[in-house]
Amino acid sequence: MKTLGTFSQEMLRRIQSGYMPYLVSILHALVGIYLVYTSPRSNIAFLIFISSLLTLYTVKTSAAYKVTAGVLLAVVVMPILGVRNIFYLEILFQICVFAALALGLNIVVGFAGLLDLGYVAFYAVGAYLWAFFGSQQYYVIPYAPGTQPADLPFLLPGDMFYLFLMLAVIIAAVTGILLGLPVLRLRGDYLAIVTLGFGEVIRVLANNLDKPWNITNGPQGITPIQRPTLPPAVVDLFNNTLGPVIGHPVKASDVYNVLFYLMALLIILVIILVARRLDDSKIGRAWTAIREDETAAIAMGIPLVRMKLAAFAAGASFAGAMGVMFAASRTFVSPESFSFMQSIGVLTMVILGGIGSIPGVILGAAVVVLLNLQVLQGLSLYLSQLRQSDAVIPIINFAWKNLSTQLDPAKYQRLLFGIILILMMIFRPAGLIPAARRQRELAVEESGD
Amino acid sequence: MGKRILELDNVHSYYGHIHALKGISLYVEEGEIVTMIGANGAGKSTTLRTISGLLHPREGTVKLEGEDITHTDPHLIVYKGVGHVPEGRGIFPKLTVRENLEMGAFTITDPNKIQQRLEWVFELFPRLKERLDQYGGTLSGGEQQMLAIGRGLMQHPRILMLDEPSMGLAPVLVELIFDIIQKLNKEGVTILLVEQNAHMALSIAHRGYVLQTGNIVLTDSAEKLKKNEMVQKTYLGIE
Amino acid sequence: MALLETIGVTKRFGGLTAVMKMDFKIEQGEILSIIGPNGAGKTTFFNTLTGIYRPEEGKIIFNGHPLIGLRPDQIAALGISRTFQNIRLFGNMTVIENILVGMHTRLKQNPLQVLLRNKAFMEEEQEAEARAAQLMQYVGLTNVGNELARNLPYGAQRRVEIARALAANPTLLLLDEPTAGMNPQETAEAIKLFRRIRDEKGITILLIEHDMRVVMSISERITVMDYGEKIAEGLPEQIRSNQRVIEAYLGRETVSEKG
Amino acid sequence: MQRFLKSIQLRELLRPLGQMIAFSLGSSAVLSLIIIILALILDQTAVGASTMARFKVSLFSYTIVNLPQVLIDGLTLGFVYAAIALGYTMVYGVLEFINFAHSEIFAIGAFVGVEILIALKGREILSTEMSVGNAYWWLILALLAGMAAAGLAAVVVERLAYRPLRGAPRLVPLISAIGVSFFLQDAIRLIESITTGQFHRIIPTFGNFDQRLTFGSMPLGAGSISLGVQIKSLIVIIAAVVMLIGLNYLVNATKVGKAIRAVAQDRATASLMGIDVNHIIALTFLIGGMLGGAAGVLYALKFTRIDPFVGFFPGLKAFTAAVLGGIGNLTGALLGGIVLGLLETFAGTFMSIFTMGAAGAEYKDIFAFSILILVLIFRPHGLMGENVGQKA
Amino acid sequence: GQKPTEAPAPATEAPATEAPATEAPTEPAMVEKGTIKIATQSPLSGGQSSLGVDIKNGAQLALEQLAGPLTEMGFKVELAPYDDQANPDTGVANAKQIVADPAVLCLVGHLNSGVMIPSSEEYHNAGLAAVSPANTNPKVTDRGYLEVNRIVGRDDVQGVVGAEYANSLGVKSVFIIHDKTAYGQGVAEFFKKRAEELGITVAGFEGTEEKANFDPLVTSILASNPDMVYFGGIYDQAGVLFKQAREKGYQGTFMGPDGMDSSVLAEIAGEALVSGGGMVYSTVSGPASVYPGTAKFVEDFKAKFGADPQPFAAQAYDAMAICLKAIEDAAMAKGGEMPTREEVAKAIRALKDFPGITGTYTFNDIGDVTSAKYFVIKVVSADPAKWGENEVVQTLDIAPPSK
Ligand SMILES: Nc1ncnc2c1ncn2[C@@H]1O[C@H](COP(=O)(O)OP(=O)(O)OP(=O)(O)O)[C@@H](O)[C@H]1O
Ligand SMILES: Nc1ncnc2c1ncn2[C@@H]1O[C@H](COP(=O)(O)OP(=O)(O)OP(=O)(O)O)[C@@H](O)[C@H]1O
Ligand SMILES: [Mg+2]
Ligand SMILES: [Mg+2]
Repeated sequence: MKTLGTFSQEMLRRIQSGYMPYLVSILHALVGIYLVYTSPRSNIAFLIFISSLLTLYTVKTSAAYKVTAGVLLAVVVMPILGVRNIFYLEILFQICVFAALALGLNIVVGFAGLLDLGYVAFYAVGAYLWAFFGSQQYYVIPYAPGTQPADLPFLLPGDMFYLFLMLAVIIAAVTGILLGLPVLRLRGDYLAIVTLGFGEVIRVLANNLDKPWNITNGPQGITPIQRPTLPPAVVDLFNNTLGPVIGHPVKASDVYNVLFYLMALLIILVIILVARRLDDSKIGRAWTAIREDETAAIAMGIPLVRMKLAAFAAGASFAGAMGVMFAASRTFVSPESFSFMQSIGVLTMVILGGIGSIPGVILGAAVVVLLNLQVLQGLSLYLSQLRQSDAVIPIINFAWKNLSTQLDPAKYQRLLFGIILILMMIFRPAGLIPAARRQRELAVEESGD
Repeated sequence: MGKRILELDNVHSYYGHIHALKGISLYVEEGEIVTMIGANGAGKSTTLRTISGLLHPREGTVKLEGEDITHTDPHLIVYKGVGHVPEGRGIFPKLTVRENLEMGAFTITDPNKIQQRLEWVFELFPRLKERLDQYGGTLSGGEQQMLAIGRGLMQHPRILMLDEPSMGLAPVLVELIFDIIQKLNKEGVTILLVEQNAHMALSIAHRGYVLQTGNIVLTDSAEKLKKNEMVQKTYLGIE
Repeated sequence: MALLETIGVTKRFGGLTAVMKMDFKIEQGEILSIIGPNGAGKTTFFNTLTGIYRPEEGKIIFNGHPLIGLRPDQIAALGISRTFQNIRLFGNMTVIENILVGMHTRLKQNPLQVLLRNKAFMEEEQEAEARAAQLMQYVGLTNVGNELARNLPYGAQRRVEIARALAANPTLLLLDEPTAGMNPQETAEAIKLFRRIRDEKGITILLIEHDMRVVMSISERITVMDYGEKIAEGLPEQIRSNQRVIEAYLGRETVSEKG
Repeated sequence: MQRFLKSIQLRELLRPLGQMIAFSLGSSAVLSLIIIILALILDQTAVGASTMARFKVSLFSYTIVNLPQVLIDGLTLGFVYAAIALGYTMVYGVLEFINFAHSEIFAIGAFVGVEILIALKGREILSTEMSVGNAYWWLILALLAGMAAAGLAAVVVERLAYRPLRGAPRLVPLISAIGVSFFLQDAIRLIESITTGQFHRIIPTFGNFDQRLTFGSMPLGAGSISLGVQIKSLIVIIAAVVMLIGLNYLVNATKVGKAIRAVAQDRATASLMGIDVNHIIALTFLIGGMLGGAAGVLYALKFTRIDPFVGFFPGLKAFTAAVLGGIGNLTGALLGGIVLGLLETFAGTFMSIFTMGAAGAEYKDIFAFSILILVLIFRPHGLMGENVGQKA
Repeated sequence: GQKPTEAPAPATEAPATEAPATEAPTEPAMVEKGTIKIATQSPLSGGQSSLGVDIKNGAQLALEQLAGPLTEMGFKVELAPYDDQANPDTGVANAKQIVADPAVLCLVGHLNSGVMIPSSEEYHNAGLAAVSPANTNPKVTDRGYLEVNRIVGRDDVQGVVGAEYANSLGVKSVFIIHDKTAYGQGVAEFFKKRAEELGITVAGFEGTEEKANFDPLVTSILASNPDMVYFGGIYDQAGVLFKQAREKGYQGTFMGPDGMDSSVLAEIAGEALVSGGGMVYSTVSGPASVYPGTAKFVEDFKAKFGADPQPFAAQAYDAMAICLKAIEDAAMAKGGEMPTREEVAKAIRALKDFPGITGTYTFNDIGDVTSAKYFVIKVVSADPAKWGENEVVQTLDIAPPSK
């Protein structure tokens, strides 16, 4: 047991020294790319490929190499592989969207220690902002949902999207402040329940503001929502330059997917930058102090409410921007996307990944999205295939066919997800990539026996 | 004196990676007052926490009357007659003063006995009686200290471990506390006392241990310790 | 004009009057102690000065500013720093970080600078860190800058608290039982430190203590409280021999022994 | 001395009862007054006119006529919330974390109770014609079974999913609880669908629980509105009252109760008092779970249909009630429940009329949350909560 | 993950057991021509899974029973069930995964219009035909995509049917409640519109997400004492509402759309459905007497899955049947070769009077059923076991509103 431990440690040490890290990370990426390229619909191939980013993150190499390789993978390789199979692109896009949300929430929960259970409310604000102005909804106001005439004009041109991306940042931040002003005096779980309530309020409003004036179109949702224009030349360019690699002609919709993916990536970069800089300044220190001991913090001259508002507003603003992205990429919004479970999902990503840790939170988002959309779904599909085949479970000689449909694994994804959450919390309570600070905290707490 | 009622043998305790006790061996005989002195962070409180089971050592044994209690849960150790008035007082902030005291008597079932003790504590600390229905958390620092000691007295243990009982108390009360300790001891309670006020601690104790960074560096009778040069300089403030 | 003056400050908790009509003055550059039996209302008085409690009656004037109604952070920004009776460090922050938090009101960086990381910001941060290191040294801490505050021994934590309070460049420093839990040697060092703070930095110090060696050796004046009221005020010698103080607080033996 | 002790304990029994009556009457009176004044004011406006047009009565008389039934309904709902909130409060009080899995514990109780009743109905032991006395016995049996199952489930959950996390940062058990919640939802679903092929259940009709006791009617326009309360609502109220009194007694007047509170505040010190911390925490979960289970069965009785997700919304509401009343405070949970129940019912009934249809029952939750926020602004620790933290 | 290169199934693969063994003119022609997958998307987990799972089950049953002709042609036909979690994000991601799999030629799905609308953008982009068994929201087909079809009526029609029937009953006032879903509110809006046109007083129009406690609504209902209460939504909510309303003394008639069509409604509401003015509902799927296939379906379904089918299960069966038939037609047209997605999509639109178990289907140019049959059905017994005996009180043939 012990020798095995030392052996693996030794291996790790070797991998982490000299040229090995470069070799390992390049090899991993290449194998991933090869696999995805040759079997473009295999889940495993994709997982191998995407985890090469994680390898890249963990190996000990120069920062310049990491950045170059990371950019290469994310900005060049991913879109190409993604256009070959747009499902991959969708997963990448969702990872980016949720990573951005999780990073925003991380500012609120991780940095400032304010438990916000209604975070998607701000996401909804952004989404509905563009949904309203970027669709025909303005002209639908006098009609009950579903009864409006066809062929209404659009209120604004699709290129206003970029303006609204900025605008959403401000409006979501203002919403955050408006909510925060009355409630940020509350401590701990009081705040949690109030934010939860606020999340519900926004969703219920979205669901109900179809009368007396039809602003949100109620449960029917708003569609179509415009996207920024995409000159046909871009599609042609895409086809001409990348056609041979991709293997099939690319449609405008695919290029849109790439566009949104890259935009989401860009927003994430901005968020990371902002989050890190905030954390590493007097603002970040004030947040940590508030998290630790409010009374002591205020006695040190830290204005509690103002600092909390800042955290709320910062977190909210990113969610707002992502909301606009979401509305434009889906061309459809409805209240169902902003349920309480979504807030919980984002919170789960934050804590699973490592609260307060930026790389951790991103990894958390990736893991949850992959689990949800790829791993568990894929497993279910595979089992369902087995059931339709003549395969038998070896040793016990049980035909898959005879498995009760009630045991259909597709139905029990949440059960698995629940178990994964519990186990993760028990065995990695500080998350997948713990923040340096939490690591220190836990190291001591563990011994509490 | 009597038999060794408490015995630590080569005890190593950790907080995570911090090695707080590095092989502590000590004993307490029945009916003794033993004091531990030492600089900040020497490991005095950790020793008490290890004895009362709040912290389990990674190495070494703790024995109570010959019985190994190294890995026994704290509440069981309490039932074996070991009381611990912890550092930082450990007042239940949202229990009233009365309830805090009653918690001290958790192991006692006879209501009459509880009542008797309660009255005794009130006699010692009339201030607590004035504050009977106030929440523990709103007491002043010194009042909390009285409450913590009072609660320890309610337990009526055979061995009472006190962690800096004089901290934050007004001079009059400091004297009172040391009087009480002596009185208890005369009634047969064995005392293990951690104090910064080494002067007073050594003047009532029979024996003493000096701790430094997790090790015992000196042990002797209280009188001799009092005359020890190093002790005088560091712990008695005599230059 | 006095640096800090309170007139008739009264703080009640339900039926209990913890501080009763306190009239109190401290001059610029003084070291002054408040003593009194347990539960006399000393800490509560500190809490009213720093805005944690709002007194029911009375006025508090600091440097010409009325303090009543201000929030604690506003009062801190005006130049009153404090330590706590039960140490309240940010346990999961490092020592340096704790001290940097103490500088909060003195740092000028605004959010825009934080986001842009311009030269002014970088310079200020570097300066702040250098100053934090200096302060650590000043209170006698070495090599613990990157330790988590809560892993430090008690005495060291007290020092960090003082360093954190000093980081704000206060005019008035309030210390609540700063030497509790220290052994005589450490106490002696602490006394020296307090003197230096006053002498070198010109910071006025108001101190609550139960350790008579500290009180008598350092205070220029002493105020005695009992049951929320000021019962005596004066020079150390006057207080030491004040009959009422002896009865309520000092106890006869202490006086005879140390006197 | 003996008599002294006894009188204290009697007080602990009577106090919550008195509080309950006071709260019920008080909040009813306050809300009624507000709504009546509103009605009087709005009567002069377009709102009054539209009411006149629709119901042929003035807004004021419309309000007055409906008010008694609204109060009855609101109080019933309030007691349902209170019953669930008690379990939340119990666990929150000790571990200081929101036990998201409480909704599922609640669902387990409901399912076990209902399954037993269905089985009994299947054996034709239960029927609509059976003697009333017997019906009650069987109901109590189902209630006890639901409590036992839910209590056990709560203890197991604590042992497996929360105990290993003691001492971890606050949010960690929260996520674990969410995991447990997902797990249990699907586990219930799995078991139910394997055994019965579907996973919603409907409580069988038996006894006279659905019967409505009417005590008069109020004239409204041409017709009239009968005033009454269902027997099952009465059962819910009585059970909630018994639960509250029992729990209050346990927590405030017994040694175990004090131990529970001590563990809640400081586990290490509690163990120094001789309290077995693990034991007490398990006990707390047992009690909390049993309360949840009982609430589940009562909920099924009152609202007929259950599924594995049944606990979610009542759970949220109950938690809101607990926060409204002052989290961790038992009487607060009751008061919060009553206030929330009344508010919701008032909003659901009158909002539509008072806004001339612009905003109706769909806004009742928003309304309740807004009130919650308002209350918390003025009383940051809830209606009954006290601010006792560590002093500076 | 799946194996990218699945070994071809053994050549001795027996014909599907369901298919009667009366074929076999060209026995050795059983060469493997490839796998055809038909995907389903519906919520298999979470709160709406009881409906979602039975959509999958209905489709699965159809695939097992009706894939015979395709397997005879030498295709391997597989079901690929996806869980959309009633969440648009998941639905769209799944949709992308589905369209990326070239073996998928048709899709049966979505329960929620909120998921269907964004997901079908993907189907449209990829040319994959989708047949919806449950989405009644007009927007689903109003975009005019070739690939998007549905076999259920549109909200705008069902609501109208309901209002017409109410009028024929002589209803003077109605209180309308809906469940704040795209489906429920959609139907209710159209019911309201038509009722107002017919001169019926709308005494109230309220939405609620409440599932258990309808006391406040019942109070409002009783205050206005309407002749009819119309509920736009699904039976599980409706049952509780009807029961509570009756218990408080409401004596009028209840009505609702096809979301009411479940024996569970009787289980929940019991006597409330037959006392007072009783209960009627409109539906596009007629009872056993009209469509004999339904009875057999219910029987088979129960035998296989151990419980009665939920609403939309039978529609899912038909949606799958339509997929299979269209693929078969397209393959035939190509001489037994694997058809393209586009060919399948066109084949669906080319179907004429396809005999399903819930109706006879022909699609118009936007994917709605031309002239769907609508029924109004009266509940005759409080006993859930007698749900199948409910009586058709009105039958209407209504074409969807032309765009
Ligand atoms: N909870 C804790 N987490 C981490 N380290 C701790 C903890 N408690 C104590 N330590 C460390 O263990 C060592 C011994 O501490 P201990 O509290 O036993 O000292 P002490 O002798 O009681 O000192 P003091 O006089 O300050 O009370 C110190 O280095 C201290 O920093
Ligand atoms: N929040 C409160 N509620 C009720 N009583 C309080 C509260 N805070 C303090 N008290 C009471 O007010 C009195 C004064 O307390 P304070 O903490 O000011 O005393 P102190 O002089 O600092 O005593 P010590 O020397 O013991 O620290 C005490 O009797 C205490 O019990
Ligand atoms: Mg100590
Ligand atoms: Mg004090």
